[in-house]
Amino acid sequence: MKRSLEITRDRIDEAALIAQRQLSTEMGAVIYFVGVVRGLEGDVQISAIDYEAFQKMAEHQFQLLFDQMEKRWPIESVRLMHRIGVVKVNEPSLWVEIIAPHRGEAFAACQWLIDEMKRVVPIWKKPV
Amino acid sequence: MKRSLEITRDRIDEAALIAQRQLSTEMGAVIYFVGVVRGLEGDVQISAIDYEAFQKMAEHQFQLLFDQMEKRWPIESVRLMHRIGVVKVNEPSLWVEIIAPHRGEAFAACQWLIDEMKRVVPIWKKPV
Amino acid sequence: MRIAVHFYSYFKELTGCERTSVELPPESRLSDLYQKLITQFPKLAAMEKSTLIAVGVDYQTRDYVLKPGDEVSLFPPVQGG
Amino acid sequence: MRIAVHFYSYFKELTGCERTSVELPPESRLSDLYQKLITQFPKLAAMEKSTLIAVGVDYQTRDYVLKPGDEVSLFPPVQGG
Repeated sequence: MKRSLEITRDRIDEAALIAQRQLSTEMGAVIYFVGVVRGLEGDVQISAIDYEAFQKMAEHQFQLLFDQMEKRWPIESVRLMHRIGVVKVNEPSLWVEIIAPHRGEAFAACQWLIDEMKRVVPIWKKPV
Repeated sequence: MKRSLEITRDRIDEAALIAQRQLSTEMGAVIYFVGVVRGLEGDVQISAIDYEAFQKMAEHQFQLLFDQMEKRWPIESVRLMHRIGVVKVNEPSLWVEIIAPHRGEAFAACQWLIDEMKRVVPIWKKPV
Repeated sequence: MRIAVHFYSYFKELTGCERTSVELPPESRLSDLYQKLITQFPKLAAMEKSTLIAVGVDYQTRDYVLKPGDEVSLFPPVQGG
Repeated sequence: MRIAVHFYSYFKELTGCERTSVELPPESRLSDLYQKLITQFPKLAAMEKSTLIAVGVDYQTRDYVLKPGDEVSLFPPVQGG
């Protein structure tokens, strides 16, 4: 399984990421999940979220999740980008791409990865 | 719910479609499904798939599915593009975008839409 | 009344026909039309269980009562995506 | 042995501290360290149930036996995405 992981202060350039996509001829399904900062945190209007990461551990925990994904589903490639620092409302904070032979495993793996990320990857948010 | 539907002989330009994305500040989840033509149809190596549609009915059936989606989930926008004619191996034949407040409904609606499409939308494929 | 019939996908090859029309008495049902089509295109019979039938742009069951002007489409299971 | 401790997210505000270190006898467990930290930073106590603890880059349970050089991190539930 090919892996690409970036926890970064840079903006997520979806078009550039898609332009770099590589998939073998046996792959039939590509899924993207884009997590976007919402303008309401609970009842409170916010303008941005300031993301903090324990970066070394976050990277390690993502790799552990990728290890499990690889055992569980026939995924050809996973690419994940998570922004840290201030991300404005309406901007993507998370971008995930899963490439698999069929959509069933692609959807299952993508949802699982995000659920698990929210459980174990040390990233926190502070509304701004 | 905003809708955009295109059943077309044109190539799917993902970057252009993403550049046109509009989402309100309450939206937190964007999902893309890209269906790509695989090089094997059963056991047989193929070079492309020739898609045929009963176009008027296909458009109507997609709209009926969008009607149901709208009743069932708080989706802000759905955009769908399906190619017809010859689509080469490794090229996208289907592109779906779902925008919703949270990922749960976005994933559920996207999977449901594709499952239902494969049940009711009159499009057929012929390996080339 | 004369009912227009369209075939899609490999039903075109099976019947050797894209479009035909069938003369039916008033109040005929889709099942009556289907029986006539099977007589005319016997290879359709083998596909009976999986054949989908639409009138205009909507699916209809075999007990649908045909009206003058209806356009009927017959096709195999769909495979979009 | 002296064990380095890092706080993340609002635990930094709760403790008023990003990084500290705690002197512990050999063979001490994470639970021993945690008790010392609560004495030093009483506001941590209210968060006990939801506090996550890592040694290095891996989560550990409270019965983990500390070794010299271990770097311990304490933080609230994670919220990526």
